[in-house]
Amino acid sequence: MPELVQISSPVEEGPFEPRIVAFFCNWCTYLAADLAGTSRLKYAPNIRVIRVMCSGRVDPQFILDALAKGADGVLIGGCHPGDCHYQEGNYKAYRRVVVLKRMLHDWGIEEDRFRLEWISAAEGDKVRTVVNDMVEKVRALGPLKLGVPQEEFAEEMA
Amino acid sequence: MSDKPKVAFYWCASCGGCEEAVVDLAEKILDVVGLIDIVLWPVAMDFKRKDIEAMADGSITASFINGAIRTTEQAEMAHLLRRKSQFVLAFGACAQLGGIPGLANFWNREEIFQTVYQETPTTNNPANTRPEQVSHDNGHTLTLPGFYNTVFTLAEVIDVDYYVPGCPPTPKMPADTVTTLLSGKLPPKGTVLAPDQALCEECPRKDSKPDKLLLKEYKRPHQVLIEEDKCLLAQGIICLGPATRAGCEARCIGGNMACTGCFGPTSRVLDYGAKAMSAIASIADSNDEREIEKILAKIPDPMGTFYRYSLPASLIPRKKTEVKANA
Amino acid sequence: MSTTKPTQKSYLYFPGCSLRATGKAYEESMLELFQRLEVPLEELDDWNCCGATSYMAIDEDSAFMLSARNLSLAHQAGGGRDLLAPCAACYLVLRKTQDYAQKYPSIGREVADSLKTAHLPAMNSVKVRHPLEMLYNDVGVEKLRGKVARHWHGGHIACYYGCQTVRPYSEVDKAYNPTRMDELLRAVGIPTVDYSLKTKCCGGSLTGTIHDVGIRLNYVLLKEAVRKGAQAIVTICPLCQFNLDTYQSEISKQTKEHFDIPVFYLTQLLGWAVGGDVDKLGLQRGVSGRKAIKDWMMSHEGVESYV
Amino acid sequence: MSNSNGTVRIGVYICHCGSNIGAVVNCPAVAEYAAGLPHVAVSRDYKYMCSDPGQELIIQDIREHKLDRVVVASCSPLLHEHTFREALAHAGLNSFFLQMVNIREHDSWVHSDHAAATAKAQDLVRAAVRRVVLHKPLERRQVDIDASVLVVGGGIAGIHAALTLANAGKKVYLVEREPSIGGHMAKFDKTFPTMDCAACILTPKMTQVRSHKNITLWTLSEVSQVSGYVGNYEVKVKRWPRYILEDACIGCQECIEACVFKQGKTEDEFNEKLSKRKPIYIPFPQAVPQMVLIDPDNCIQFKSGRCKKTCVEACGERKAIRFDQQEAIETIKVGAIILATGFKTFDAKRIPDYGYGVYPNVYTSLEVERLVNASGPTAGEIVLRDGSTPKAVGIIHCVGSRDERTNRHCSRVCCMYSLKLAHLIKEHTGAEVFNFYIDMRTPGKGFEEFYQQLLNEGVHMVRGRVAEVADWALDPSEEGKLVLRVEDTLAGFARRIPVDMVVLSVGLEPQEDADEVRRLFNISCSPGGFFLERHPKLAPVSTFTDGIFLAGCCQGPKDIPDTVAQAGAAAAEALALIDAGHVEMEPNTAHVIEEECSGCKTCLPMCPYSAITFKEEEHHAWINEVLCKGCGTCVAACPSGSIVQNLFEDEEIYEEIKGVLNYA
Repeated sequence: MPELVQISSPVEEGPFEPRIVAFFCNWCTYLAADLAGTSRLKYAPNIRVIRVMCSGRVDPQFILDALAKGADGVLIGGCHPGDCHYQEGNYKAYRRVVVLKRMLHDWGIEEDRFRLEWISAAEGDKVRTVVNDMVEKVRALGPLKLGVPQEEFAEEMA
Repeated sequence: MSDKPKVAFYWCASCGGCEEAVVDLAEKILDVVGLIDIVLWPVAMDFKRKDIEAMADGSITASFINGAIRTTEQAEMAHLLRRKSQFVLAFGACAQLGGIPGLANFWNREEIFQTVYQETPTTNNPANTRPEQVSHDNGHTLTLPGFYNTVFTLAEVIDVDYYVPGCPPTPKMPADTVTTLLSGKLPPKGTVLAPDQALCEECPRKDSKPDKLLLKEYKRPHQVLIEEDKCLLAQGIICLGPATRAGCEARCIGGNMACTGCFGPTSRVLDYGAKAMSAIASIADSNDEREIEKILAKIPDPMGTFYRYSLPASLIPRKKTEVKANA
Repeated sequence: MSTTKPTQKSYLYFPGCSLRATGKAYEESMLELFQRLEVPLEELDDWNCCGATSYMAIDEDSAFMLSARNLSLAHQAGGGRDLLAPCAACYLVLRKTQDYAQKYPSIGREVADSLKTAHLPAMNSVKVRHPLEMLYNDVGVEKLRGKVARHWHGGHIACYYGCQTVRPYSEVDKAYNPTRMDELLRAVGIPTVDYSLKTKCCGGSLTGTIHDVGIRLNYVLLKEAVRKGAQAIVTICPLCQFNLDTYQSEISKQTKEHFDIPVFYLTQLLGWAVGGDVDKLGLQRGVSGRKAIKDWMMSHEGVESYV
Repeated sequence: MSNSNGTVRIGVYICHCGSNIGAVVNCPAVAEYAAGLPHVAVSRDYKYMCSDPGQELIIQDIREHKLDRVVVASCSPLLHEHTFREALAHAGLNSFFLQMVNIREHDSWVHSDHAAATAKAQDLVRAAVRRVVLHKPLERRQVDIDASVLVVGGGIAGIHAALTLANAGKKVYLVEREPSIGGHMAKFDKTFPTMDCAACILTPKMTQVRSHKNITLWTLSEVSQVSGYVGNYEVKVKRWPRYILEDACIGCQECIEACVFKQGKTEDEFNEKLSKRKPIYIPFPQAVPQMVLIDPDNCIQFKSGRCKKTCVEACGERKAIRFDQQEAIETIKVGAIILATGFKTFDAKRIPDYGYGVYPNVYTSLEVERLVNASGPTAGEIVLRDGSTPKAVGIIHCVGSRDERTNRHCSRVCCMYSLKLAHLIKEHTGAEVFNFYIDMRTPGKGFEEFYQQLLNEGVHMVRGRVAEVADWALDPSEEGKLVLRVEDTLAGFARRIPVDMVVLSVGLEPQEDADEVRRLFNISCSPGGFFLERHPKLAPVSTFTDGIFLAGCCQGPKDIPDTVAQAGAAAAEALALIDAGHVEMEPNTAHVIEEECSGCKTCLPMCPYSAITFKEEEHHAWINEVLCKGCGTCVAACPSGSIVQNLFEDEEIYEEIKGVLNYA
């Protein structure tokens, strides 16, 4: 039986704080996030970055898993078209994302909860704007709460 | 009654195809019956629930349960059989993954009733009568099974020992399964009783697949005259063989039909649909964003295509209730 | 080339307040010119204030709304016609409204909502045009050259473009060194001088508020024009024309330098060159350089000397 | 070694990084929290984990507490992952049992809410702890290194780097796209602040390059393709025809004399178009190679084919002139690459207010460099286009620098070269010279002294950004002059200063094609477009692509001394790399689990390096780990989950996801 989502992070206390899981590619977006740091740009603390070598490494399963396990949104950051450190990884990522977006829609998951952004190593400021913008949009949408079937099961099977 | 091992067959939310798989044993069934006693098989034999309830716990060697869990009755029977059996096998795609009935998870109970009891053109139901679990009619009381909001896999309801995949499983599979169980050489609990490789492994058209296959266009079967011995993907047809567990002897391919994934994923894959989609979408032949979108738009109904048999077993088993518009 | 087109493209016309008041000559001459050039023009029905300068400065939101309504009406008027805004201020505000509505979602949403509540269609499909750019691109230098009906006996002209038509949007002409007025005038045989202050400030409404500064700015413009050998100035903005034209006597008094040169609208000069009726070009409305205007444009020889 | 079988013992270390992290993230709280996580045997917070004692702490714990996994929460892994991996290795633990958590760049530096930042640190640490349990021991692969180096760009940076390497006995290929090496420096007359003659110090180095036995110099050439990886780059170089046989030409230049054009008709690029040259010419007297070239766009023979070819006659027996010379492609193998592609000066036309291209007497600083140069178009005479000598000159600083509308960066050299030009102009013409500056920046050796000297020479310094250069006059004194309108921010009022000549001190910008070059070599750019160094302080000449180094202004504006110093550093880095003889590759490659692979071939087209091949006999895919660069795209595509990427295994990432989501 699937495990139940349990939320106990301090970020969770008080009013709703969106939780965004991000997959940043090692060469562009992760560097951009580092640049945002060295430039001391301030942005919303709601994002948790998982480093991958290339946006092409991001398996759609990762995205669903994050959403299923309590993320309110997922952000993928990769190099701009033509800039991929591995030449084409970001295009592969884009191919999957195009279809995944249609699927998320069918699942009734609002499109603002999933985003693919091209952010180059020079665009520290874009990290800030994208994260802030996404956090605000997701905040407006409220919690995703995909625990439904399990909770319902628990109650209906009782 | 003899002391032959006792076996029960039961069906939940299913089409009956899995029963056919057993019946398809044909004359072989006699050999099977020679080895075992069938204590429950609603589709073919007249045993009742109370017969099972009367049996001692664990006295049934194996229960083959097919179909997904849609109603309270199915859940009750599942629990009952679990109690009475040493082994419970999820038999067929519906029990293992939710199967076709699982696609109902795109709607909730209310929406389904709305359609079935009101909106279909042939429905005439001015009183808006709905099935009720308990209803009274001059002194008589009628009870019906409860209808869950969500379709569940068998494993979500009870503890399952083994899985027999397929929609339906091939006729040799029940027989093989029984033999395995009786042989005493048991695979680890939770095993899917089929090879842990993708279908391409046993696909007769395997060699016809080019090394670097990329698609400019995804085609649907009615758009092409499908060649008999050429890899279907190479012909532009979405074939899920690469993502689907082997063991079906590539029967659909044999019938010149693309694999639609009824055997589910290999043990290494967490979410069948997502993985299958990743593989199929990844071979879109373009590095231009607009063109990529155009090519992939040709994939009809991604959910229906990639989750045809496995929505309830996926990471996100049902449609999110109440959707907010985008801010 | 527009001349090769079977039917001449038609335009919607947004007069705005100026062209019905201080800038009347602008409207008169433009209508006369376009008639000569067979450019069909239809006034935008039920147009309202464009929301320009002062309004924009005091209450930006309302300014956008006002402007949006005009754009929406233009869209409604149909025919996919472009909206012609001769007044530089109108042109800029209309253009800016479209631009900001796209650049800033918040503004875009507000504008869209307000239009919705007014049961008006969206606006962004409409293209906002200015006569200078329209004459240059749609009519074209060659067609004008071909239409010339009068010889110019008058003096050299300084082309003054002002600020609003070329900045920040450089669609009417280049932002810092615009030349299209010069090209058009030279095409119809009217000589222009190289005028380096062509886009510097005319003082705008300062002539009304901080008068001395406004006067000073106009003085610089006039002095340099004369220094470069110009005997008249031509404008494409009612406010520029008004400032440069009306205050010449006052400036002369203050600076002890004598200024009395005509300040035309582009459409007046072009209208005259293509043989427009001199009584319909609003020439009589000019304040300064009356004699020059008379000698150059209204005297018998001038008018009758057909090519 | 233990695995995820419960016997794992993890050490967690939270770094304060002085106050960089500690001031925002409550490090002790995070450490205490981590201590409570499964498998964690030791959990500490410490001021500086990267310091020796910090590393020693880890090593001690590994030995005493029998740790077999380590999590360090500090700065970006791109900074210190290597440091801590080494620490593990010292303690005899496989260095890949480490997981780093970025709580500085990604946390304390970007968040101000302490509680939230601390919570984030806890989430990230928890994720790392869950992940590291699954880490497997890995070994770095060793690859041999080709001992030769490619230097791209033959300016002073490229020249110095090439000579340094060549003198160390390394084979060097120096590729320059112009007909001669020398770059911008060759155009200068004097160099600040010492005022020694640029040619005198540069020319000897240029000739050394030409004669050095270890240097292959290719001018009129451009890198067209780069493949391979650190230590083993394969580079294709496109060589345009010079229409001159290099071995035959002795640089006598008689052909130029003989050309049917009696005098030049083509604008001379080297002289900033201030003079004309013939279609057969030598870029400048000291050019290296000392050799003519033909410009086919203007040569009659190329245009009509009916030229008397007097040049060929003049060349006579040597037969050096070859109209039929073709473009050629050379392919070379090198171990390291140094990019010294330089800069371009700001296009002054982009600021119309200054009237460049409108008023003939508005010049760019580079044009004036040529004017004052003895070998320049006016043989060192500073005269206006009409031949007259200016009586008043205005030099505008920061043109295309420190400007929101153009470039935000300071070009670093303008203040000083403007002073230099002021000095030279005064010296040559005795004109009144006005310098218009925003701030005076003289932060180099002898710079401030030079500034003082200029003030004593009576150069006018006006502090203020010039609003416009115009030709409109308000009073007779301004007639026929260029008037600079400026707010004198020291005097506190607006001024109009009439001059005869205006010099625009244009800033330094990335080369026109910096972006293509960057993609060609697979490196990144900083904001503003200059090439991005691996670390601004600790790796200023390295890039994120191993084996590719930066020298000179392609990395950012700098003066000649800094450029030469950096070129030396780049050469040293390259030496250190290739002298090691071999390089260690990151083991984050992917491999196919053969018995699980069904041979569906989905992965094959995923790999841009053709590292994946299909083994016909075994019927499954196979990854060549030497070619695999570890992007993991094939892993995400493999429909049966039969490909694994080291350090980025599916399970490891799932654990990280659970971890950050605080999933029980």
